Amino acid sequence: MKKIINDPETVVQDALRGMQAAHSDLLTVHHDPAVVVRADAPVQGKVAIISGGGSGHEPLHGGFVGRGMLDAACPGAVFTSPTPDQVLDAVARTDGGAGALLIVKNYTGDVLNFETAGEMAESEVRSVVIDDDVAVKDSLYTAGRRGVGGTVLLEKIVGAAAERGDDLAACEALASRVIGSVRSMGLALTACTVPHAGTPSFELADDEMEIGIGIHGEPGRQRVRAGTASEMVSALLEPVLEDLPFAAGDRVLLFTNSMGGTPLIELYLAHGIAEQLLADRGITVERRLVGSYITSLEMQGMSLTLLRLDDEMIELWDAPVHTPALRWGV
Amino acid sequence: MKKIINDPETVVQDALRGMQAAHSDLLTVHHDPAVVVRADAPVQGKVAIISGGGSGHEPLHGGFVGRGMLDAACPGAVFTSPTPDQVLDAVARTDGGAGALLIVKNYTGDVLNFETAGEMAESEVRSVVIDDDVAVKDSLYTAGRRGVGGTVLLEKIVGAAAERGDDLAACEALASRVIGSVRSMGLALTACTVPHAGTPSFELADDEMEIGIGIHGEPGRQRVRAGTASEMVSALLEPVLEDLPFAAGDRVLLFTNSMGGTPLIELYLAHGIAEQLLADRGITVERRLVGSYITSLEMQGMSLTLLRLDDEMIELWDAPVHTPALRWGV
Amino acid sequence: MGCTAADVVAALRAAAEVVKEHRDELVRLDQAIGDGDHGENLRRGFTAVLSRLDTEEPAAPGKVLKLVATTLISTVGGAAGPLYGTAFLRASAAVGDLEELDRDAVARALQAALDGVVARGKAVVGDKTMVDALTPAVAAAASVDGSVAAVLSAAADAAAEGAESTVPMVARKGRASYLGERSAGHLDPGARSTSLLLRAFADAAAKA
Amino acid sequence: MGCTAADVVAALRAAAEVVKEHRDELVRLDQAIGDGDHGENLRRGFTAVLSRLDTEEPAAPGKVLKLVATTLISTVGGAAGPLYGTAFLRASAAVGDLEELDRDAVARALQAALDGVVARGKAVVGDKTMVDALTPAVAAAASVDGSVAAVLSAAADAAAEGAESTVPMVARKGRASYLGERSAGHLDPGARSTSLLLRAFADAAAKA
Ligand SMILES: Nc1ncnc2c1ncn2[C@@H]1O[C@H](COP(=O)(O)OP(=O)(O)O)[C@@H](O)[C@H]1O
Ligand SMILES: Nc1ncnc2c1ncn2[C@@H]1O[C@H](COP(=O)(O)OP(=O)(O)O)[C@@H](O)[C@H]1O
Ligand SMILES: [Mg+2]
Ligand SMILES: [Mg+2]
Ligand SMILES: [Mg+2]
Ligand SMILES: [Mg+2]
Repeated sequence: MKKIINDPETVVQDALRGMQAAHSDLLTVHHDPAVVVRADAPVQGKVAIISGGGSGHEPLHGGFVGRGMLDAACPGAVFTSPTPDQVLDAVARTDGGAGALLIVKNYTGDVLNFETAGEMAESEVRSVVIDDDVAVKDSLYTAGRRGVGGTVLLEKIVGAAAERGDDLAACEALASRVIGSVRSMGLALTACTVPHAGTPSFELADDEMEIGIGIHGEPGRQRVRAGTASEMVSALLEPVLEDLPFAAGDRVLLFTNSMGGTPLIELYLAHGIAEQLLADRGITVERRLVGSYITSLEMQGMSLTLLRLDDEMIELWDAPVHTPALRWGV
Repeated sequence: MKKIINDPETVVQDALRGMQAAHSDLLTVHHDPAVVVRADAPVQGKVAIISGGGSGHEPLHGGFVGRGMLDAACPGAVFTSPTPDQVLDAVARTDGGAGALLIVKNYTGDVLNFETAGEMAESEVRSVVIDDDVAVKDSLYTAGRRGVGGTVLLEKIVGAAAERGDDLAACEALASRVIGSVRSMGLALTACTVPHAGTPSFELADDEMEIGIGIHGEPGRQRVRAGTASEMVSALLEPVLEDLPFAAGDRVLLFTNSMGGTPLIELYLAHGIAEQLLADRGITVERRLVGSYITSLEMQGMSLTLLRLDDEMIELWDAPVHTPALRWGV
Repeated sequence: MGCTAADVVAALRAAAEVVKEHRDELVRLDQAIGDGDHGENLRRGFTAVLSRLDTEEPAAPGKVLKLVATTLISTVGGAAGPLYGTAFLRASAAVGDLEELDRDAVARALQAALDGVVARGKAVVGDKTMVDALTPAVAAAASVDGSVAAVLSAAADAAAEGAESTVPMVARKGRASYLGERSAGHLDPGARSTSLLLRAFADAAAKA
Repeated sequence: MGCTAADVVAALRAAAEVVKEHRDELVRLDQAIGDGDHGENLRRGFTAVLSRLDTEEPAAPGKVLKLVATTLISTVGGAAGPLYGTAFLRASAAVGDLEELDRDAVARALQAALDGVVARGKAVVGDKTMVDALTPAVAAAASVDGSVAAVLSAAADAAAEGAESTVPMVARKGRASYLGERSAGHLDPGARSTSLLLRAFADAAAKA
């Protein structure tokens, strides 16, 4: 394992120190428990939007703390959901009297820890669970689908709603609408190595890829031959399109995401193919996001996320945002 | 070789199509010859700032085309400098009557191709050559130092000067001042694979790193044991500090750059260490940039760039910029 | 003769040791069908338990169990944190203020722990989780006569068998469920850690 | 008997073939001490030369050389593009409007090519560049009597030796210079391609 770290035990804490140094105008990092909080929190009268999850997905979530997006992020150990204390601390530091909305990715660990915190919190707290990964078959008897790329779009849109003054119920309802309209799928060309594990999470031959992966370095649903970029993009986009389903005439946001180690030249190449496929189907790409926003450490690979837009979502997407990883209008 | 591409021959062209689709509000991509041009070019009365180089360093340079930075970028084949036609075309499309400044990274190929274009251009054209890499010993008898991370800062600052209306001579003088004040050094934990080569440019054992690398997947000056993050940061920062030299009381911009495949968590971790080392020496970090801005495809590794700031440079750094990769104030 | 607070502390120290020894094994099991953190999560949690036990000396078994519960909840994270945390919390409640735990109290505590895990995680036997180890352990504990050590030993044996039974299962809960059919053929890390913890408790009880 | 425009075209087609065959070798040489594109750069350039020669038939040798020069300049990029481009441009100027090239014209063209490369690239013998192959080739061409084929063959032999001589050198020009001492022990890719091109020209001339 070769990594730019000092010690697997302190990697999250050390990285948070670097974030603090780089972005002290936007956020304040608290340690013990670890919470990344918007610099001007609590914002009086504003619903606090709080998320969190395992570390190793940067810039998610800490990179989205700031005006117009998250009030706080709770970073767990690498690929490990945070503990209830962190979430409670985040709520206490950011509740400006209008309550808090917890954005939870659908993993057993995240759901249980956020749920525990929600039960213990003294503020008014609601939570929404995002589960946009179409690679996982949904069923009443399973853990259900994972929360992946759609989380970034959800945090931006709901963050903008809270910023303009929407109340807790409105934020919660909007979040549900976004969750109902967003679907994702990802693939990996290489595995990643969790610092405390020291070895890659799986081994792939030089002509193989994992399709239907999540964001925790876990293997996907299927191991297949790595084909061309066009084949890869189709393999991700088709199931996404079929699932909602998306149809001709839909207006969408297309989010082409790198898993962390994919060069931007390849990501743009894939994005171009996806745009073409959508145009061929009569789906209008109204907004797009291309880059590394929800990652699995150094994994090479990508995910595609489609969000069906309505006018309000577009307005909220375009609203000013000022965070380490997303910034416009400010 | 596993990459998200269709064909090594068309990779640059295919990626440019994706860029066009993603950023049609900011830029227009022309093919044959390949040039990425600011959407509202030519801007009357404004000096055109033009750069370019081999592809594979994304977002450099195409990702910096837009208001407040570059008027055009000329993307060569992967790791191959562009041809004079591309540069000539870029000049013709962007010269708004105030001439053009070519920002050239110091590589024999880049210098020769831009030089040839400069000789053939009908507009008034000046060029500056950036050579900020302290890993290379400078000498009258060699090709000299490479242009690396400092290029990003140079393009931002000179782009802002052109945007506020500085004339060609003023832009050129400012560029020389920035070049005189910026130094960089990089290291690699892994090699990268050029699509048309199909194999990694070098092999590193699991406990080795290359120190003093450039941005073309070439080996560095020295192969050493990969140590801790603190050791890595010192190994980069010490030679950078000694070279200019930077001294207590200096105000600097610290740019912590990923070579493409380094996870953001590691990059922030390294950035935090660098900030601490500078603070220990009494050097004030006034501005910072952390991310993947000048890369070598999927290479894991990082570079550190320090720019000694003056008030004007700070003002120009803070000036509005709206490009695919850097955006603020807009 | 029952189990005092000191005996429970000793059992937990032994368990922490076992977790440390098996950290890498649990990481590897979790890499195969999860995200590779289970061993590290438990190591972090039990290390925190040890340092709390170094400074605090809860007077009753139930108080020790409660300390373990809150420490695990606030340091482990992931699925295992709230699940093991709930298990110890319910066990603590089940034994109340007893000064010493007899075989009935231990069996009751195990049953409460299982109920807590199921209440939180909603897994049933066959889902390929720690429930597959804990369920037979609880049944064995209820059906065995004898000392606390004998009860715990029977529970540990049953848990080990239960853990083994997860190998062919297709996961329906936890991260392994994302793999679908590919999850079959692997031992569930949480079932394995449950069986290791019970074995550590049983061995400690035998020594007490 | 001299070299007509058609002969020059034939020589260039042969050269394009050789470049294609040796593309991977040149890439590997450039990977060792440069950025791994030299073979691909030349392949791209000479492929473009071939397609231009398919549609245009320049009437004189000098015009063929000029077409090659402009095509290489606009398609190769990197260091090799302007350097080989300048070489062919100067060679074209050196042979003027001649309908056929004799041995003197060929020797003059080679000298002009070298002067062009040196004027642009400022390398001297010993810097570990194509100049180390081209310099002895020009000297050999000037000193040999006989046919165009004999002149080119002597030049190619000298270029091959000159290319070999780059192996122990520490580079002072081009990308290999960034490696410092580590550049020693490797053949310079540009010197190798110069020697390959001259050998292809010589072999074509011998067949003409
Ligand atoms: N719903 C559930 N009910 C019971 N146990 C579960 C459930 N989900 C997961 N587990 C257990 O948790 C273990 C994984 O724990 P751990 O790796 O620490 O957390 P995470 O899955 O969040 O990374 C699994 O092996 C399984 O035994
Ligand atoms: N200043 C120079 N003068 C002469 N030849 C040079 C010079 N710099 C580089 N070269 C030649 O160019 C070759 C590399 O060409 P190529 O790989 O195509 O370009 P780049 O170095 O830009 O990638 C070197 O092997 C060397 O022979
Ligand atoms: Mg986990
Ligand atoms: Mg090159
Ligand atoms: Mg796990
Ligand atoms: Mg090269």
